[in-house]
Amino acid sequence: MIWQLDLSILTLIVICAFATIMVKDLLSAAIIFGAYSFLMCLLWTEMGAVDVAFTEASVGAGVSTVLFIAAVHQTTRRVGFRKSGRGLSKAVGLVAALLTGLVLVIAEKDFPGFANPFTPASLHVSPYYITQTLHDTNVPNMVTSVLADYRGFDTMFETAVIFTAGLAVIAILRRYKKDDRCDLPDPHVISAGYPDTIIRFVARQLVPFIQLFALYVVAHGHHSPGGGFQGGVILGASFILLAISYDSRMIIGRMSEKWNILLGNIGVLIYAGIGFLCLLLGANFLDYSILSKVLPATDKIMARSHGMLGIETGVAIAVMAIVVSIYINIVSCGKYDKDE
Amino acid sequence: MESIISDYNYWIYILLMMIGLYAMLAKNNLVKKVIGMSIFQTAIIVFYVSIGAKEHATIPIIAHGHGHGAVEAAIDVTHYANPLPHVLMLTAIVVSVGTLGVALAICLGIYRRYNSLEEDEIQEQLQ
Amino acid sequence: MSFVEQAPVLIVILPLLSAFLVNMVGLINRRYCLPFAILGIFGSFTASVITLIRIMEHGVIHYRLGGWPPPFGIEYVIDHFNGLVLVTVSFVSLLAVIFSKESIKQELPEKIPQFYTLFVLLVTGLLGMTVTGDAFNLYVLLEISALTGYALIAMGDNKALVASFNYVILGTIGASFYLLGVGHLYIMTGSLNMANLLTILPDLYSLNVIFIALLLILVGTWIKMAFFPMHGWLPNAYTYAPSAAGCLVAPLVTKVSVYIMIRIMLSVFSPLYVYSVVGLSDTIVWMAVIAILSGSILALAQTDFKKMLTYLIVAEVGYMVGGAWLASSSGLTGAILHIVNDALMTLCLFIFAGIVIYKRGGQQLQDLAGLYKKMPITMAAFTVGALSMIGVPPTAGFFSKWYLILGAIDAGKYHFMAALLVSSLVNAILFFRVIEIAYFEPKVDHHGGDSHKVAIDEAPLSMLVPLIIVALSLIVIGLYSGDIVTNIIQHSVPAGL
Amino acid sequence: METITSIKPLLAVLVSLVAVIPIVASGSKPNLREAWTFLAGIIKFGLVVSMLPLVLNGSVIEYTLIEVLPGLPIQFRVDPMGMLFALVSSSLWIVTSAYSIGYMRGLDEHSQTRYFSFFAVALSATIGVAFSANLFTMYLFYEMLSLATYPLVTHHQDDEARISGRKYLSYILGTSIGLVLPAMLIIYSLTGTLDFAGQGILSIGLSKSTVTVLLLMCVFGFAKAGIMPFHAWLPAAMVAPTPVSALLHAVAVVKVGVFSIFRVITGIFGTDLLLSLNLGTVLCYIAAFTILTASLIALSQDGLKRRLAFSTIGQLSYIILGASLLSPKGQTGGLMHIAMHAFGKITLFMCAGAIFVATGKKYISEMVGIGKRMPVTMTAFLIGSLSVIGLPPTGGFISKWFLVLGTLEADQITMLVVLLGSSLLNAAYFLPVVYRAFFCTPEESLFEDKVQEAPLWCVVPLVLTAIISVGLFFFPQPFFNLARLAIQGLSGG
Repeated sequence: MIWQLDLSILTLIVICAFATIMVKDLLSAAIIFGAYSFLMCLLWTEMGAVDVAFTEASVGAGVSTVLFIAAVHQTTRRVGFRKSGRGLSKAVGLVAALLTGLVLVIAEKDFPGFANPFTPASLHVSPYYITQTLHDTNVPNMVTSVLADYRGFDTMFETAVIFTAGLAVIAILRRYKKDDRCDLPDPHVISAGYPDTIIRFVARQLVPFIQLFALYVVAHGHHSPGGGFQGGVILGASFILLAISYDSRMIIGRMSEKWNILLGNIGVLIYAGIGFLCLLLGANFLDYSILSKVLPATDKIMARSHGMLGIETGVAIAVMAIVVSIYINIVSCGKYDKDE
Repeated sequence: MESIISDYNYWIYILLMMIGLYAMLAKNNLVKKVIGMSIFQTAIIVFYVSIGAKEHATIPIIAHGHGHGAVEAAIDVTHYANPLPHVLMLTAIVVSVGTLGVALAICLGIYRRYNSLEEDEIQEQLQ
Repeated sequence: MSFVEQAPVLIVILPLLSAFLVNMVGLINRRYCLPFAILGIFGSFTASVITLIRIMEHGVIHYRLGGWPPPFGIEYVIDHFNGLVLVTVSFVSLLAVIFSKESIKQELPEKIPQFYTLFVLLVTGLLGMTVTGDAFNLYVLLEISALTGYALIAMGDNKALVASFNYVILGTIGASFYLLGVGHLYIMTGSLNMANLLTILPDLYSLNVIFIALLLILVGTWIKMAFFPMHGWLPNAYTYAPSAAGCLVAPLVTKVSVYIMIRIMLSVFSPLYVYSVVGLSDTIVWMAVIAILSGSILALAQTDFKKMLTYLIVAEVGYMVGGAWLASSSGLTGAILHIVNDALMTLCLFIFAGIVIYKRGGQQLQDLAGLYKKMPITMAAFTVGALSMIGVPPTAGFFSKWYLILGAIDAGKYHFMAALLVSSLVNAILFFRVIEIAYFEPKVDHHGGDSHKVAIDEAPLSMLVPLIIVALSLIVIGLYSGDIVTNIIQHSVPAGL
Repeated sequence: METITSIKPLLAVLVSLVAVIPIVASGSKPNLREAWTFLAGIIKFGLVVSMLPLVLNGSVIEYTLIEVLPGLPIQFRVDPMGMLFALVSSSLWIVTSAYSIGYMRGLDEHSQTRYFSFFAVALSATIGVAFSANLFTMYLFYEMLSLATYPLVTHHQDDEARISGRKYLSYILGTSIGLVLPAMLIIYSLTGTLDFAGQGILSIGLSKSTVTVLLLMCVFGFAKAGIMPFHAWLPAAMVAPTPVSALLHAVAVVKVGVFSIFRVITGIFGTDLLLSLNLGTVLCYIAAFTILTASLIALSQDGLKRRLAFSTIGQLSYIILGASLLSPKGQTGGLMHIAMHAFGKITLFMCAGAIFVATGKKYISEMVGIGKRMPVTMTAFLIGSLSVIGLPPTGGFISKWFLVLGTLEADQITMLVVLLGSSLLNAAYFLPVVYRAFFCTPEESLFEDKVQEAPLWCVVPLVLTAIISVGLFFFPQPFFNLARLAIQGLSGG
């Protein structure tokens, strides 16, 4: 850890946060927010949280920014001035923020020092993971082993959260009938952008490599930063890239809504299903070691490792499908181009 | 100097938290509120990841060469960053992107019906 | 695998699995969605009941997920308290899902698969929050229930979207405060397991940071349960939600948040800490008094029936928070009993509102006119729910109020007792206003004789049956509240109080 | 004193509740429906009477239904005091049912099925109050009665009924939730029990102010007793059909109120405690105020039913006065007055209803000369009046006699004056009605020759109750013995 670096990144982060809140153009705000996320990603790396950094890069700097831009594209860039009640809500916001800040500062006084290796958090519970991960699971990346095994139950619901979000977006935005009750202007049709041959060509060539890399991230998550979630997001991003450079119709043509939903379900079901399989085999839910009964030539430790690989695959499939689905719904405002 | 640095990380998270909270409550534009929400959530991530940081520690992946079960005894706990907060924050990031998606979807829905993203204009139309 | 042994995890897993099945069969034919949803929730209900019976026989159940011992892995801990809440949550969800059949066909015919998937996921989230013994796992499920809640509410009409957006913002603040509070505990202890935290924390009670962690978690749960003055999001969100969603969200979300608050108070911090070391009791009981009074008064001002109910929820939350903070065993008993009773009462009233919307197409008070003639059974069930809200024996609402008031007397907090009584009186005014409208209008001839008859026009059975069941259960639970308290709740109330 | 466990009290309570089902089911066949009502009434009366010998032998019948709260069951106990009240209510239900048939059919009222159903529920609640073994059970049935009578009071479903219904509920529910409920909880919190015990449960060394506050909360909280200033619901509730006024507002509802106060004074506070704190006198003055004021107001009322209502308010306070005298004779008189007043007042109400059915007249000023057209009814009216005034040869005399003895025994001369004074007032507002009905010149008479007595269903019941009123003067034993036993139980236990 290099404290000078830490300090400068943090300073930049605060500047970005201020800017993105203050700037009057929503598109700029979205872009600055992308930069903010990217700086965050650097900060994580600098603090040794490589998996978090990886996720932040793909989700925060990547997908979130795309979603913001898509949303701004569908609505407006303008930020108006509040006409009424400006003072009150500002006061409420200010008081709440200051109060929270004050309370947190008081709490901060009692914190053990930053980066101290002998804090309670570093001495209780977590040493077990560091020392036992190889012994218990044969997975050197302890983030993966904690994520997918020790606290695998959290992760299952984490996947369920993203699935829920995808479904929620469909539930809120999707319009099936051509003539729905809303009489406001139809959303901008994003496919009507001007065709740029160079961009399309480059994107097309890139996609296979991106996807290959994504698969590597999924498969190699045991040994290096990455795993199902990051891989899934990258896979999804590859489709989004196509959708941006061509049009969303092209993606809907390849990954129809039904398929998307089905993949999302299957992904989470793989996860929950493996857990349930453990239960059927007589162990507790998500206790992969019992899988050694059905997997050929595996002992209990390797069974855990394989179990994790299985659920990572499920996560990747689900996340990919859901990320694409969220993007398409937001960018088409729920009215898929295909329907028209 | 060290103590200032140690505070610095926590100061910043508090500052980000305040910025986010202020934006969520005081901003008039819905997308700005959503951005505030994202900043608010990342502030918490800063807090957690800072808990996991250790001086002179490396990333929480055991270096290659440590064979299966052979050299556990040699693993020095202070040598690796605390992996637990990282795991928790992976989940938190996913949650925040999920919330972001839903919030933006609602924003779009609102815009289509009220043709505005400004809170006061929407309230006017509601009455 | 033994169903009984695995029941604790099946409570959560069965609805989770059924959510995906519902979604997938919805791609084939949306008529298949409902049976799978019912199946999943029914399985969960069965598992909850089995678990509760096992607890009553053998005591607290621990279940290690993934086989990892706590505090390294996640653990389910089910004692009498959350056993009871689990049965309540799954029972209410079961009735709500049966009710939803016709209502959702009318209100959201195109989005049936999405609706039921989100519905079952919300149930999963609520059950998961209740069953877990891990502070962070609770957060994840909190977010599942929050996201599904946002979406279910946003599926309502145009106003619902705006309400839902406010809910997203405030709900996120609430969940984040909870997470931040857990973070403060984690930085000081290194643990996320509730039981583990309970043993570590006493050494740290003197530190400010522990108090602030408690404060953050409290504020987080208060926002989630719409404790006055953090209730701003609730009335609109629950009023404009689709009626089938309202039947699930309104009875359960606030109640589960109350459960979380009490769970954190008792099982992470200790009664000693929350009641004695930090001097918050007085302040919070006063806040509860204000919540009860404001909720009641705001409810009086409404002409929209559903909105009136939502303000009553705000008042009822005040009951439970106040009861939990009275620092007396009767008060805590009352708060816990009220979680169960209020869930059922709210369900009863929201199903009734749903039926009115289904039949009359509106939710204003005036839409209820003349209903006693047209829907006598519906109105009878509604009357039971209303009496329970007022607190007339032998309905369930009376008994929780009994314990709450007793707790207030024991703790010497007479202002809380007064608030409860005032709220009962306001409820009496509110509901008799409703009953009066339904009983009197439209005008009938005085001396028309029995020949003057209005054709009875009840709602479909799938709506009526859940309503009748919940109304009956209000009476049955009322009559057996003595047993519930001695056999279940007493075991959860710390002895030292 | 022997305690017998028997399910009979529960059956007595439930029989009319269960009868609602066949009543509703046979709603389209009025004759069958009324047959059910009669059947239930007779079974109920039979059950009550079957327990009478045991009670007169000094036994107590108990039945515990379910323990709803720890140490606080829904429990029935039949003792002389409860028996007395149950006997009055259940016997008068049969009479009123018959009268209801005549009245409701005579006026072709709507929603008769609903009417008879809620009437049955109200009776269940009344018997429930009579047989309650503890304050909690009593509160439960008290509230049940409040709610069951709402549809009866507002039977006409017009604007007047709506306003009266509001007034009725706000007084009754407001006081029971606002005063009785907290008082009950405080007592429970202090003593850990709510059982009615012979000498009360509160003699645990509480301060005088605590006891005073609790006592006032209870006395005013049971607003069905019509103690001023919580009396206004009673005249308002007179918009109900007359049988409702007759049974509920002369017997069941109002007597439930005074009975509850009686129970609380004797069973919760205990005579000795109140004597030692000298709180009886306070109650006496409250009752005396109500007696005199109500009688004075009654003088100025022209509506016959309203005049009866104010008379009821005054008479109810006689009973409270009897209880508050805290002397055996006074309390015996109070208890007996529950029965004596019931028979007298129900006769008067039924007469008012019969006049309305036959002529459509509601006001006293319109009734000049009616005695010549409806001699039977008006004779019954005279007997009822005498009973309420407390003149021989009617039952009212007996109870008033004991009340007077009670004032002497308790050395409350002021109260003696109040009693005598109010008797004069009673006479002043009743006798002119009778006088004008019979004694007027043919020119003054406001009635044509064709005006007839009301239908037989109406007339027979009121004649019956009038006869009983007279009969009670000569044979007061059943009620007198019960009252005596009840009071003995208090001092002996």
